[in-house]
Amino acid sequence: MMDVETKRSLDFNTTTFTNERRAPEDFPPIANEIRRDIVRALVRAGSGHSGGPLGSADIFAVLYFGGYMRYRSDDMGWSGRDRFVLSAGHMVPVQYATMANAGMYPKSELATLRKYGTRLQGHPGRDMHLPGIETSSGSLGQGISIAIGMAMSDALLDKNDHRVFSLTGDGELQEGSVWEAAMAASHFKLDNFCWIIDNNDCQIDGRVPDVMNVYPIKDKCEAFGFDTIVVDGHDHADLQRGFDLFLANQANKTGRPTCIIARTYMGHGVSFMNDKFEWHGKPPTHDQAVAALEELSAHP
Amino acid sequence: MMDVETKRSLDFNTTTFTNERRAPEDFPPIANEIRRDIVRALVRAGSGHSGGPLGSADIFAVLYFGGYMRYRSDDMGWSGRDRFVLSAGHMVPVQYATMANAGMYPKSELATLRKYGTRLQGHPGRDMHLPGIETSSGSLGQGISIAIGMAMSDALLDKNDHRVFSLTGDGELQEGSVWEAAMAASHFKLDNFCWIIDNNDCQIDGRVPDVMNVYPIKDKCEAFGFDTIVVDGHDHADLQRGFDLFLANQANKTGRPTCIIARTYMGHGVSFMNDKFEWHGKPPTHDQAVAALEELSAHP
Amino acid sequence: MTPTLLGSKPTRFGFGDGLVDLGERHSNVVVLGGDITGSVMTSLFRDKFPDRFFSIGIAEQNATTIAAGLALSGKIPFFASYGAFCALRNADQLRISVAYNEANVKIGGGHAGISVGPDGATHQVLEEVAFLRTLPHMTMIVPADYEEARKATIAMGEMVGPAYIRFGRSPVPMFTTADTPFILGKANQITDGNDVAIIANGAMLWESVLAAEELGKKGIKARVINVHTVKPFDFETVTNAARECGCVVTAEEHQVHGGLGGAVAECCGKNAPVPIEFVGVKDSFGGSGEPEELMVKFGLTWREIYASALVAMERKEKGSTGIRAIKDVATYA
Amino acid sequence: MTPTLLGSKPTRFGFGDGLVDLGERHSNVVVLGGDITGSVMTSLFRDKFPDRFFSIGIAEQNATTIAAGLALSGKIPFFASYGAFCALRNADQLRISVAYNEANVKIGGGHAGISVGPDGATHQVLEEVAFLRTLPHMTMIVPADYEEARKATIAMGEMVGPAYIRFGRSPVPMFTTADTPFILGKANQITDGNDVAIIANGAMLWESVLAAEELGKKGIKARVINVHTVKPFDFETVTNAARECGCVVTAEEHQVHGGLGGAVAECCGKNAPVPIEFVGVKDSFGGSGEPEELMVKFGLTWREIYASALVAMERKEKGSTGIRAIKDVATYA
Ligand SMILES: Cc1ncc(C[n+]2csc(CCOP(=O)(O)OP(=O)(O)O)c2C)c(N)n1
Ligand SMILES: Cc1ncc(C[n+]2csc(CCOP(=O)(O)OP(=O)(O)O)c2C)c(N)n1
Ligand SMILES: [Mg+2]
Ligand SMILES: [Mg+2]
Repeated sequence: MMDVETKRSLDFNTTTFTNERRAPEDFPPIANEIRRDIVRALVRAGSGHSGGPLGSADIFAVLYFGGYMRYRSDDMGWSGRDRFVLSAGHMVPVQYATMANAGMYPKSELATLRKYGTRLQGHPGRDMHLPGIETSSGSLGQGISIAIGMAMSDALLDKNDHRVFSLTGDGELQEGSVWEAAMAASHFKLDNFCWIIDNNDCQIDGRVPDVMNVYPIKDKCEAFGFDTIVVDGHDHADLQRGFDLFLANQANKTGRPTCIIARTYMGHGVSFMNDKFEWHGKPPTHDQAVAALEELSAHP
Repeated sequence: MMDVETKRSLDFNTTTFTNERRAPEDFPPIANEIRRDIVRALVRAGSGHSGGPLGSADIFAVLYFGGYMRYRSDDMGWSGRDRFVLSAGHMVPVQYATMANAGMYPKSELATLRKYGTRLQGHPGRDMHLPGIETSSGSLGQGISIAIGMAMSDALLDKNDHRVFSLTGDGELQEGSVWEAAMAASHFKLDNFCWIIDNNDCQIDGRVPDVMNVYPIKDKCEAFGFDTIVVDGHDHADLQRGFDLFLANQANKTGRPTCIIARTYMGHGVSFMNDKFEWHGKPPTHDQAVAALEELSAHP
Repeated sequence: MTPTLLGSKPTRFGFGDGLVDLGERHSNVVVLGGDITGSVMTSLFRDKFPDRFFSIGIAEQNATTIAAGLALSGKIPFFASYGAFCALRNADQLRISVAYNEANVKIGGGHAGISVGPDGATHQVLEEVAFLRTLPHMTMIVPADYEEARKATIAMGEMVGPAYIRFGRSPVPMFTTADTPFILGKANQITDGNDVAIIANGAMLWESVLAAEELGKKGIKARVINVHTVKPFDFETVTNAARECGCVVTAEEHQVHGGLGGAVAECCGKNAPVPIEFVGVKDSFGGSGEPEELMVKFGLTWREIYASALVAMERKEKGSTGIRAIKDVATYA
Repeated sequence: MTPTLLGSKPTRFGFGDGLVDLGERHSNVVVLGGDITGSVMTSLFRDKFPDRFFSIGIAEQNATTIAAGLALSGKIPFFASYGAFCALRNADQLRISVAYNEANVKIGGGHAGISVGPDGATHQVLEEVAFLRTLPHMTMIVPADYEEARKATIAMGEMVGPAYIRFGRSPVPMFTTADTPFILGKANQITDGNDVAIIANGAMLWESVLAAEELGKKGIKARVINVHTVKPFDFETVTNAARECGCVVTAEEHQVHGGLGGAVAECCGKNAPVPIEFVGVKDSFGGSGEPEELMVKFGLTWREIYASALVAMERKEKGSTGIRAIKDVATYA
């Protein structure tokens, strides 16, 4: 464990975490370290998205470090790996931070986020060949379809037991192509596919129901054929319950894709950002970053 | 009333019908005349879509001749008119036939369908300035959004009581943009908007659930905020029930758009076409047209 | 050396047959259907390899992006629909998920051009070559006849990277054979000549041959070039033709803006500025009618190519730079 | 007669301010939001005319087609988003529901070009000018500075028919004033000269002025032309420039294929075949970084324009047709 000074520091440390079945109480330190690395990377970048990444850090902690997604940090090209596709490409700082904390590449590289020549592009760029970034994304609504193509490849062609995860935002649900994707997932009975919705109720222009109401989300996902569960996206046990449902769907060959609607708060973990849509696309200033790290380090 | 010879003839007659509140039993002769004109136009064209147009003739009979859609055949530019947008542009032969039977333009012009220089393009072309064709369509999923733009113009800007109707196919529901449109209709509380789904369970490549399953349609429409009713699309009383629901939604300012799911059979009225997806995009041969007219003329 | 006419068939048949051939050669070739598998001929593949065919329904965005996912998992996915829908309804997907990803996705775009006939303007795509040509990493092919379409389909399946093939609905004359060389990115010279270069592809290729024949009767030797691959563009063959002939006519079943004509104009501006005349659709939408009627109406026959060749030659002869008389500014075509 | 530098501002500010002005003048101007109203500046209109602003969310297809419906009902709808999403995600809708319908729809496409900066390639659209140029009935504008963007926005709102304006995220130099004439479809000559024509628009206009200044130091007089309207294209001004200067450089923040350079090449091929050099992005995607770093990396500065002008002039002087030496075939740029 790190001392408080290390945690609070604006510099990146070298801590990494393993990926295994865990008790719920094991996740907070991981999620907090992901959050700190998001803050550290963004303040250096001077631009980028704080709100979605911070709010979804708990989801990423459970997905990457709870034994649900199978990968080998020391063999990223492993053909047996499960795949994760970030459909909400703008949220990529949380994925970069998570991957660094999984030891997939040096944490220090987080300092290059959004900088000229970096592998850590503002939106995921496959042209950068950063292992773990399976595809480019950033145009909303496309990633989930790519993930479904991968899940079809696994389940229907290669007939292996790989899992495919994809995370979309809730504003992203306004894109019709998301519903094309959802329809296909259930049509093809992809019980190896797990859709996670970061339901923070925020998007750039305001609250989701004000910008374009996507509710009732659960009814929509069910009508499109998903086995749908709503969880508290900051409660690690609840998130585990969601991913366990997915594992059961796949293990029991139910033929039903799983949808986890994770209720989150944008910017969660940093009180002055919490539940504020204004933080969708802003980085913290230096002083805000210091305050955020302070707050995040007071927790486990 | 026409004699049987006139009905059976491959030539167009000059019968037209008025638009008024009717008893259910008044519709069959109208629907059958629309069907005959579809057959007459298509056999001359030598290409075009038989299945959808024949199957939806009852919907068009009730919509255009049952007093639901308000228009003036002798003043088609009337600014007080209600609007109909055919989102499933390939089904336009039924709209052309209906419009001719409403006296909106000479029936004889149906003989020019799909011919060089015609106003009756293979898919609706606004560049042809045929009154009653409010917009071009033919790329699936676009018409319904145009209709919603019109409904917004009426309800939210001009604040008049105009009605806007749009018909989509059921295969068309596979287009994600349809769900973008649906989401917006309920978001903007467009109780002046009526969406009709021609649910014939057929599309070009086969049965809808085989090509890409869109069911449960009703759950989807409800989850997207529509007041949804399923009717027998060949039962005129049932169709009236659907349109009456819409009128009530508008009159009572419920703020809920209406969706009428009309269960139909592709090619209905011509037994050798009935419920056969192979008839989606084919015209009858001369002999088939003669047989079809024979059968359609045996009815009222 | 006018090529021999060998009958006629739609280029889409070549796509369908090529795809079956590919499917036999490569077990990782898969096909996605967009509810028009019969008219774009992917039904042949479906019937032969049902396990490698997936019907996606009427959802071109999803089909394109699913194809990207399949490609990133090592498959060679083909998705075919009408060009209006599989080059434009999915344009953002083609840009990000296919081209930027350098995903090994293959698109077959049917119902190209106004020769589609009675379906009318919405179904007659005339814009997609210009768009696809702008996408980095994209290969863009416009075959001229059945056999070339068949070969092109196999070639695009066997190269690595995003590729698009454009084909038509109506029969077009056949004149290439199994022996005609076909190399992606390498234009084929069809007739010899140094008086005027006629640079064409797709349905306009045979019209160009007819125009050359007619020009021959006047003693004019036209060099007809088949630019079947619009991207990567064969700068060398086109540059040399422009240099050696001194004037150019382009002919395509597409808007005169931005497509093959645009590529030729850019190449000539860069390498060999010579007078160019453009045959194509002049900034308008199509319409219903029989294919032949429409080709005449929109000026897509050998006659326009012939007339344009005479204009181009006149411009070449008038002045060394082929500049039109001052005050005589032509807009398009 | 180099124009005076008047500070700098993003062109998107001109769009936002122009829209408010339009809203004041015309009560049927309405605006649709695509969840980025702040960055494309439609938030100004929203705050001033909340009753005429509708948030459509992240649904560019729907917003475009709803706009068509509003237009067919007599409104003048503007929809703005990033160009990657409001020119391509909705390309089929633009083609059928907007252009083919001749619907009075106005699109504002932001985040154009690589000067977007750190967001990276997905958000840096470099292809849309080529596509929009192919659409019949479409007007396509690329303003060069704040004031021109403001005027262009008003002009597009007051003309009848589909129109698209392209604007950028980062500040660009201001040099046009309230008095500078702005007529849709009429290019503006910025500097006088007969040695080389530099034809540019958008963010590359000021770079062209700088290049001309630098050329001036060598005694070379460059004629800089601002083609703010790419469609309808000003054939006359460009043709005369090519004729009188004898060689051309084009400069745009777009792929070198099919955009302004393509339009100029087509015009020259048709009217005045002269050597052309193309400055633009050379068939690649963008990337993250600061706008200035990226402009240098992708060769979008006055330096490339300057160097290209020298090459173009050398080609002009070498031979009457400016043909590159045989074997020296340049591909793009
Ligand atoms: C197709 C497309 N349209 C618009 C955008 C611009 N954009 C980026 S993020 C975003 C908001 C997304 O909202 P949500 O999915 O809820 O993510 P959150 O704000 O919660 O992070 C928008 C509109 C985009 N990236 N892609
Ligand atoms: C965007 C788009 N994709 C594909 C097509 C080709 N197409 C025309 S009709 C049709 C089938 C439509 O099915 P449905 O809506 O059920 O109509 P029906 O067959 O019942 O008449 C298809 C795929 C099209 N017109 N537009
Ligand atoms: Mg959100
Ligand atoms: Mg159907």
